[in-house]
Amino acid sequence: MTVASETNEALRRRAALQESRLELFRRMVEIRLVEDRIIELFGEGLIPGSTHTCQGQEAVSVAVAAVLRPTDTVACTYRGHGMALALGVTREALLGEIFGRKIGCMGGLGGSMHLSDPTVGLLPTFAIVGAGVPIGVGAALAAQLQGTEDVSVSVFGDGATNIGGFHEGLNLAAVWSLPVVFLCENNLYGEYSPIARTTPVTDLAVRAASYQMRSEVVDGQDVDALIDAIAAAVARARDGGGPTLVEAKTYRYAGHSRSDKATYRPEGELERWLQRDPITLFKTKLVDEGVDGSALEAVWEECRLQLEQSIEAVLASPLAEPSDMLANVTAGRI
Amino acid sequence: MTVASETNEALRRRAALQESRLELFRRMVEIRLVEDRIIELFGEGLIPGSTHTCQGQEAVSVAVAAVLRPTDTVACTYRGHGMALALGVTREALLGEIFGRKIGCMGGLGGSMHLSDPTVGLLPTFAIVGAGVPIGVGAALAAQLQGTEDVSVSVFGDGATNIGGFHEGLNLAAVWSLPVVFLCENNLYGEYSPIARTTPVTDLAVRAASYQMRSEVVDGQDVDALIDAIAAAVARARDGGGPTLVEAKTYRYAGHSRSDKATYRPEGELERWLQRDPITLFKTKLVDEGVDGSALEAVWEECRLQLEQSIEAVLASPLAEPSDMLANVTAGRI
Amino acid sequence: MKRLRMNQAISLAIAEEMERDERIFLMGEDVAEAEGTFKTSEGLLARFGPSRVRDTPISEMGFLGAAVGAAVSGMRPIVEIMFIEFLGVALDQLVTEAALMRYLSGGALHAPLTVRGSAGAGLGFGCQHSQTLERWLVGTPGLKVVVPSGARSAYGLTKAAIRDDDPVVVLEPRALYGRREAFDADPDAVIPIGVGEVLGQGDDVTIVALGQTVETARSAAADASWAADVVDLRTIQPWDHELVAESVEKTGRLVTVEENQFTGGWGAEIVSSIVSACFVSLKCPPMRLTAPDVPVPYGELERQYLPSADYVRTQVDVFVKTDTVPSAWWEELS
Amino acid sequence: MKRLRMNQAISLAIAEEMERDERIFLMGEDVAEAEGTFKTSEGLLARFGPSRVRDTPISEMGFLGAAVGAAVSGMRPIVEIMFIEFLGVALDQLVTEAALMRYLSGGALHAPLTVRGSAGAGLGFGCQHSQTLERWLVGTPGLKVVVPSGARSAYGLTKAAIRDDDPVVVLEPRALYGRREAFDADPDAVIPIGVGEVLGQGDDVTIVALGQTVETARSAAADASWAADVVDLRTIQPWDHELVAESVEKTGRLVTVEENQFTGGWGAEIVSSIVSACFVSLKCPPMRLTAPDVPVPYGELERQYLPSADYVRTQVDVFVKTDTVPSAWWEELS
Ligand SMILES: Cc1ncc(C[n+]2csc(CCOP(=O)(O)OP(=O)(O)O)c2C)c(N)n1
Ligand SMILES: Cc1ncc(C[n+]2csc(CCOP(=O)(O)OP(=O)(O)O)c2C)c(N)n1
Ligand SMILES: [Mg+2]
Ligand SMILES: [Mg+2]
Repeated sequence: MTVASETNEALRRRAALQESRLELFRRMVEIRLVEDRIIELFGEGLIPGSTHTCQGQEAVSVAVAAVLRPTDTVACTYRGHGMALALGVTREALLGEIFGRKIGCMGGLGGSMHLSDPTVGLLPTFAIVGAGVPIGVGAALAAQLQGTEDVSVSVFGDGATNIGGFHEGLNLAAVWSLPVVFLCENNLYGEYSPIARTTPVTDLAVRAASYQMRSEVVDGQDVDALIDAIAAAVARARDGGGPTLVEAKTYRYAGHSRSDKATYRPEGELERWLQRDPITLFKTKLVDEGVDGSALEAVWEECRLQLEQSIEAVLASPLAEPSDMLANVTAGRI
Repeated sequence: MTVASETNEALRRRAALQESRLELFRRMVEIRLVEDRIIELFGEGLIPGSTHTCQGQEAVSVAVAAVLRPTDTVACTYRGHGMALALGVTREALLGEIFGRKIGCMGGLGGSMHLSDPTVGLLPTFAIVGAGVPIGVGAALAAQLQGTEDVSVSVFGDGATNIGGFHEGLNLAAVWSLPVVFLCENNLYGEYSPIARTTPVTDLAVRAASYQMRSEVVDGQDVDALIDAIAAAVARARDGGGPTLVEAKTYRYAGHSRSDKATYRPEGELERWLQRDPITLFKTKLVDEGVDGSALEAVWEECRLQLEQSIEAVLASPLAEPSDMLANVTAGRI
Repeated sequence: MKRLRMNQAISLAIAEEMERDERIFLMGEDVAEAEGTFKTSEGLLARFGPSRVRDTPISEMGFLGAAVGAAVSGMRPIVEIMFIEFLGVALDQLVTEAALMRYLSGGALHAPLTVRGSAGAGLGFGCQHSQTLERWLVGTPGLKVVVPSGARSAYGLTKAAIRDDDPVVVLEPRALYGRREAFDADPDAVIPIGVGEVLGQGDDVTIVALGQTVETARSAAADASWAADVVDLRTIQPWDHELVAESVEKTGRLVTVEENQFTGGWGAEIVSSIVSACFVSLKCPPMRLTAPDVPVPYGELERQYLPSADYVRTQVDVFVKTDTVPSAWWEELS
Repeated sequence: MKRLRMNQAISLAIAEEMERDERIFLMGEDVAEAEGTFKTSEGLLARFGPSRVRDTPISEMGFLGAAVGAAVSGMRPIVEIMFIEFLGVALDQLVTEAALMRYLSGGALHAPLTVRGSAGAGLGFGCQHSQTLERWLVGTPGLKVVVPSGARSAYGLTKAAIRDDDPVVVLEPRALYGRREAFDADPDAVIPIGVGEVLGQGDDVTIVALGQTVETARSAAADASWAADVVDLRTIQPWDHELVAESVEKTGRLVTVEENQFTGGWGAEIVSSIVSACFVSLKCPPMRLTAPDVPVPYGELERQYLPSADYVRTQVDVFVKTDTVPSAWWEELS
């Protein structure tokens, strides 16, 4: 929003993703590569703090981006790189943020957990579990009050369904029949805890019944299934049909965060999920649809190259400066 | 707990209520009369602050008291006079508190919303909606850890089922299979708001499904039905069968609090509920069981007399003093 | 000139602002049909309809969060927190989310949100419904906090809060809702945030007061043997350093009159800054007149707890005469 | 003598106390299987089993509330709040419930509860995971707050917190978890709550520090042209007034070194009290060295944000030489 060309680039990337299935595939690959590379960069000690990557969950992000209009709103979590890239945020804006550069989403003052770009509907990603749920509800309330047809999507994890804000947000959305979709990425773990240790139900979608809300469980590794489920929920919300809780069954390949080696996973679990890798599944589908397999293979190399170029560009760009921290606290300057 | 004779009196009153159905009836009458009188006293400007009375809901309080052991725990709300009296708290301890006397439950420093007596299991009543739900869960956790067979009961209103603490408390109790009963007094209003304005479901018991928890809806005006439902839930909890959500359908005859004239109620609603007055229903039953009707009639007058004596005794007793407020903040003195 | 109760002045300010700007809406528990527990939204539902004046479920986290979401989406919500203590179940949404929206988005978003809550002692509501709690808020980067001292300043500060482009909390002294004050209700009589006011002039001492202690300080000064600048701070974050410093440069003596406990009270902030700024002008150490470090007691004792005009007068008498700080009443007791 | 990292010292203290007293148990997110996000419960699950070392759902309100309930029911819970910011979704249970249990029950109950949370900046976690937030807690009647400055004081203060009969919050500077310190780990080397410690002696100035700024202050003092009493406050509520006052009586100069923002920082409390107590001994106004009034920035800028040893040394140089307070670095910038 600050840099006009940036803005255009994010909107262009968003449009591109919506225009072709190849681009949808490309974006998933981009997300995967960016996440893998971020883990490496952190591993090399080049970046302070922590990071939460989403390898294995790419289908959910691109499905949301494929369905929503740029004026729709997404309230997402600290595990937000994939969602940001899918919605249109550039690699430079994401990596710039992580590297503390002025071109970062928030000028390099926030780091990995804090991305945003209102021009493509991305609210600041929420680092407090559950915080984004009522805030997404509020974006939907604004749409209802303003009489726009915009929809809001709150994205959160399985673990977040045990926090008070989830309950209060869903209840409010239901009682006011707001245009919001609650999208739970059930990746089976909240940090290091398997869901069964913290949650007495397996299908989180059942919780919608507490609010007489519609719900759906969907395969989170299948882009098309996701697009269908999210599109149906979004369309209903746009038409005044109220909120829906969509639960996407998915899996994160990496640990919870930078320092997590994920040793708590039962043997074979990761491997089973890798067999249903969302990128591979989508590739197979595209090939079945007649897309040239070698073109799809080439996408990986193209993306890798672009990523390295982006990293170079970011590292060559100016760092955030001390005086930057005094801006954007309130309307004036500190 | 501070005054030994007090303690004995509360335990004695508790035992009495459990020993005879006439005493159960008497206690309901006592609660009704105390509440009516409190409203009068507030109306005369004799008492500062606010108060929340429970006329119409007496059956729930005495049913809980009839089922629980004194070592069981009750986490109740600001609408707690009835529960306190039912559990055994004396009229003097209750009225003393409201009148700011040293003999009050908390030495006259707290007022109507803040009652407690650990000797009969009453935790400090909670003035923050929902706060008592997780705290009741904690009392159950203590029982589980200590290996006692004690049970904890969290009592709250319909409105409280929309707050985060309710959700988190129930989830925790379910996942740890704790000996706790969640007892919702659904009196159809949260302050001045009818439940339909704030809650998209009519039977709040359905919310138990979010936690794979058992639930039951029970007639809150029928003492025996309540005793059965609560006893079953308590027995299951004692036996290690985990938590239950019990929803008692009831009604408060008075306004939400001192200043509320309850003009928001639809015409005829109060009158319909009065026809199912819990005290009258129980009286009819007792008469059917062979109890002498005129003895039951006499109970009203006996209770009225005792109440006036209690008020006199309270008004003749010493007020809390400035130095009292410096005690009980931490282990030492301020 | 109008002569209004403080709650009427608040209703009027909200009504005029809602008239002026369609993006403004009000939500909270029982603010619509019941017109607010303290009648601070009188006539608003009738005038603006249920879409802009909304009753909420008992879900502070939910509706405060929804307000944050609506605020960053182009609306200007006003949220009522019935008793400011209830922020304890929702603080995250205010201090960790709303206050940071501008910062987290690199300036692309902002949250023009007004949070109004009743605050303080004096009505006999006991320890969980009588606190001011500005200490939970002051010091939060991105947040402003104002405190009216009567109908006039409530009118002007409420308008300022609503018009501000960042989140502003209005702590309304609940003991003052029913008090009348005559004032010029010019629709643009906005009281700028961050600007205090000197009421009465005097060379002997500067007395800084806030909310309901403004009247206490004025009464104390009215019959005193000394002459004081009585400063109504009006905004506590950011507070009017210049005004206080200027006065202290003149008088050489600083007193704060606070209704909160000594520890953690706002007076410490004022004293610590002013001592730095005015060290050489100070004739004696500053004096803070506060309540003792105990929970707010109920009933009669509440009057003892709060600093009274008599107490302030007596303490300042000694202070001005001896240039030393006399001990507080509770130090004599314990 | 042991040489341990601070997180190991905490694990050891907890283990020894759990060994000593069966009523103690630990709960929090990922404290059991994962041994704590910051490895502060190493070995505890293996040693004490899953009943006394419990992983919780992401439900801060729920499990903190459960701890309160267990504490008043005869247990001595330790609760870990992974990042102290998460208290924002649960503050009510700590400050409005736990802290008041003794008071609300007229002394019949008490809540021997330890709440441990990681706090503060230095690890690059960004603005929602880097605050100290003692301002949410200090001033709450009934609550104590301690802050270790390394392995030794973490060991002694954790024990003191666990043994205390009232709720105590331990704010663990997360930047120090990995730092080693050699100390005498006598199982009864409890550091009494409310007692500070003078590290190094000097006549020119008293420097009061807390948590990670203790090391900052010591380093600054190590190579300086002035000689300082460096006070490690250790407890921030109730803080050691006598110790600080005695030192200031000697040196005539007071400096606080705080990692928090200026406004709302704990230094204001110290300054305001000490100015009253030591007015005539003060050679100059006290100086508070703090961070600027902005959110904690990420990455490189975090180093600028926190007062460094160099910064402290330079500022104190000027302060001692001129007896005036030099401007802060950010005042030069803006
Ligand atoms: C209120 C709060 N509690 C705890 C945390 C720490 N935390 C960050 S992520 C996380 C796990 C969340 O799990 P889930 O909701 O399943 O999302 P996932 O990380 O799997 O995407 C936790 C406990 C937090 N950020 N906020
Ligand atoms: C967190 C919180 N929000 C709001 C309130 C104000 N309040 C007190 S009672 C009440 C209504 C509660 O309704 P319900 O749970 O149905 O109980 P009832 O009063 O009908 O027994 C409200 C909103 C409060 N005490 N705490
Ligand atoms: Mg998860
Ligand atoms: Mg109700």
